[in-house]
Amino acid sequence: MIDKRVGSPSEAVADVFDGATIMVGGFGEAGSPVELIHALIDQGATDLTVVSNNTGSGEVGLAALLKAGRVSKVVCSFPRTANSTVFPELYRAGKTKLELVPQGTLAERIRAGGAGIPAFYTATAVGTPLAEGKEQRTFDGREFILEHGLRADFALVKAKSADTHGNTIYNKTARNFGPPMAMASNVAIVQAEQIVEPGGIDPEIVVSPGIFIDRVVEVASPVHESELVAAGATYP
Amino acid sequence: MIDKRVGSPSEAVADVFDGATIMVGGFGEAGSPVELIHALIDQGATDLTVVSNNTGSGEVGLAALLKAGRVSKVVCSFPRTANSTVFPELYRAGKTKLELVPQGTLAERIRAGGAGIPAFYTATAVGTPLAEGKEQRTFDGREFILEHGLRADFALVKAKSADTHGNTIYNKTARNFGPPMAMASNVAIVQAEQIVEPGGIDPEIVVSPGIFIDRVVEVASPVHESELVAAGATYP
Amino acid sequence: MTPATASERIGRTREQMAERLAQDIADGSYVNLGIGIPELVAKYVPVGREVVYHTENGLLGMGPSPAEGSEDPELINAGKRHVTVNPGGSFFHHADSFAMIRGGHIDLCVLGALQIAANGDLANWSTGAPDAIPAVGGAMDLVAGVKKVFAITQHTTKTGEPKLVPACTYPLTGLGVIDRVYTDLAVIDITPDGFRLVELSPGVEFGYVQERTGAPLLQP
Amino acid sequence: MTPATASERIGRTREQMAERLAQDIADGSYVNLGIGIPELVAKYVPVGREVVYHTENGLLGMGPSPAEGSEDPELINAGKRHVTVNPGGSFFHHADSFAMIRGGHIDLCVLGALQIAANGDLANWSTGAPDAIPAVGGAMDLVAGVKKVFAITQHTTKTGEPKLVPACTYPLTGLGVIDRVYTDLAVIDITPDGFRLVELSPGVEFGYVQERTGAPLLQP
Repeated sequence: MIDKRVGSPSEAVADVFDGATIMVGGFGEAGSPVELIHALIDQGATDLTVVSNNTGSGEVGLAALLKAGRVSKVVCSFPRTANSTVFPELYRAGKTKLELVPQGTLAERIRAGGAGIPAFYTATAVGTPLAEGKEQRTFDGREFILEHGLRADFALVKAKSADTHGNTIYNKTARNFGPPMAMASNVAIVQAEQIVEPGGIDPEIVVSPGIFIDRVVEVASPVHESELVAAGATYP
Repeated sequence: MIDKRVGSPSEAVADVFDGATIMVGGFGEAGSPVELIHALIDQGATDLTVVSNNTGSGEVGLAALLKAGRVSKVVCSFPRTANSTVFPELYRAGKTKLELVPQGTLAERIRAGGAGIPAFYTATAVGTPLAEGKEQRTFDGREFILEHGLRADFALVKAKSADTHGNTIYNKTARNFGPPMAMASNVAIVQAEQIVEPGGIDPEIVVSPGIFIDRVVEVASPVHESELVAAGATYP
Repeated sequence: MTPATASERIGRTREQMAERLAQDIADGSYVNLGIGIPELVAKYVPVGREVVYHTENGLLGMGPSPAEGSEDPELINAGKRHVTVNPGGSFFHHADSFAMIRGGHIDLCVLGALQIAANGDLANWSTGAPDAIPAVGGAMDLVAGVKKVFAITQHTTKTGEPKLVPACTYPLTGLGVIDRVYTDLAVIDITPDGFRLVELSPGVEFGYVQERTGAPLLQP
Repeated sequence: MTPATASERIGRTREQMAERLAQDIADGSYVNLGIGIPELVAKYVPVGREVVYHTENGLLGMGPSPAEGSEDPELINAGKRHVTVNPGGSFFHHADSFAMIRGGHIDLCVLGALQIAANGDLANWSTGAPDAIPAVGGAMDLVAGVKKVFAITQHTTKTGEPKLVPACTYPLTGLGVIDRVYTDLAVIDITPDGFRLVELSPGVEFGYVQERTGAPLLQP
């Protein structure tokens, strides 16, 4: 019998190991899996490489993971936002490395990692500092650079609903990086506001088919990161 | 005002030109846009390159377009199926050329064409006759070949519903090549069983966002290709 | 050695081959079954194991054939036969479907074979006959991408030639892609040392199988 | 030439720049508006034209800000501000969103600029300051993929340096990517021959603009 439910965020991230690469969904607070990240802070794994579009805000969620010193490298398109001070300090202090990737290249590298594409060519970043050291090649008279697929050991993804097979649907612009990250990770972990039985989600509207999802955990009322930040909350 | 409706299949394909490359959705009869293809036969454009997974069956739909002598080349993964005699005869007579592409490589080449990826590497077909003449390259100790994005002048796609902005949803396994083909063509034409006003399709369940679709035409009760074939129908 | 006469039935039937293979499918697997004998496998998955079937034309959670009269021409499998959807199924487009295949998300695929070489090379899409219409479908994608690939096939051709060979003479589908072969006569693993017997079909002797195998067959 | 004193208001305000640019957006366009002045453009699209706004975090058909109290933290734009969805909108994931951008499906994007070179090179993501935290977001993808790219910017920096330059000195966002520039002083096309004036802002003279432009400005 297939039942991908786990009982709690802590159980869901229990086997994350030191040195793991972790994809973390979300664009700003939309889709940020705060409960899973907090469970990961409690769990203690360190020397992590985090692949995520941003670096969190305030001192909760992803920013709290960084603040706790668990992240040695981030792969990211936009590591500074409003209320984002943790990463800039770590970066300036040389404590966390940064691989800066254009947002669309990041999304496509993740999708490629999930789709068995080791590398592809893109015109994005040609002629810029982010193309330095990359192979450049001409197709039909236009210049492109070679970019490589990106994979991770774990993905932490926030969703609206999932079924016990892992079929997942999202909420509005919180969908963002969730589906490609789930594809590109060895263990994709989804926190969903509700978990239903198979058949509870119309097969026509599934966004992440269960084959991409390894664990689902119900977080019925996820916190709003922006509210925590506004309240000056910290974690733990 | 955005209103992508056109009044009939004939109007939808009126500007297809001789020598055009046309992507035709469908896997077997599921998703085959028979009414649009028949309108294209009536329209008369010739010397077409057709990109499609199969080559049709009987003497209706895609097979009828071939039979009418309008197709100089097909790009295809599986050009013979039950009740498929038209293409084999044309191929043996040297009248229609064939570019045989593995099904997943075909799907990914089309998706790449739509996503601005000029080329990508895949392990599919390495060491086989379909890799002949293709660049081979090692990533992480494994061999891959270079495949190129594929684009078309027009795509003919069958769907369940669309709105006047072109947002489209499909029916079951008739979805198949429709979404990537719509992305990869300059003019994507959708025949849908119903066309609704904007707002008539939940934004969360749209499969092909309207940006990929140029024309929508209502075909309320599309024919079933297999029934036509069983009845020995021919077109025109 | 017990050479069989033409009329003598020895080894497993197609149904029995499918039944034998089905024993080796783990609970919770995502499985793609090719056209032909592979399709029979689904019937024999042991009770208590849940398997999710993928069909490359855009469906996970494929169920059995529909009742007569309730076929939907837009709900078919890769063999273009009518199917159903199980609870927990999902539909997706072809690029996503082959992302599942190419990306290593499918646990197992089961394919027919024309020839299988001792190094795991597979030929199953073309005999290379000059006037044949070449057609490959998803076979090359499946063998290149799926985690484990089982072949299920008669041990020899209709004319008695071995299908398990030192090297394929037909055009290849993939290099070194087969993990295990299920035939009417035996179950055979592809190992770094070549073909290695896993088990003989009931009533079949080792020498009988070796005689009909084109390359050395190692003892289990 | 009429040099302006620091206190003298000359040329268009930010709102007027946005209003001017909005006149050049065709009916039925798919448009991505960057953060800052570009966001103002949506307010000024002429009545009777329907424009579909794309935000790269996964929404087509973005509508205006929601009424206070009805903000949804999971319905935001690329600037992480609360937005709404218009009828005919759709949500999609990031890889699909940037397929729209990279694949040339977006008709127009409007971006801010630090420097624009006479050959259309754009620098808008970094001043290259050694202790700055580098952050690029989707800017490089947008300029590489979108059919037409408009820059909207003050004509000079706060310290009076030209932003339209012979060659960018800041790190580039893209090579030869800008089609047209809307500033407080003028509308200027990038042509094979360099900057070419389209029109002056009301009350602004050609010489005044040329003086504040770092490379030759061709007459219309």
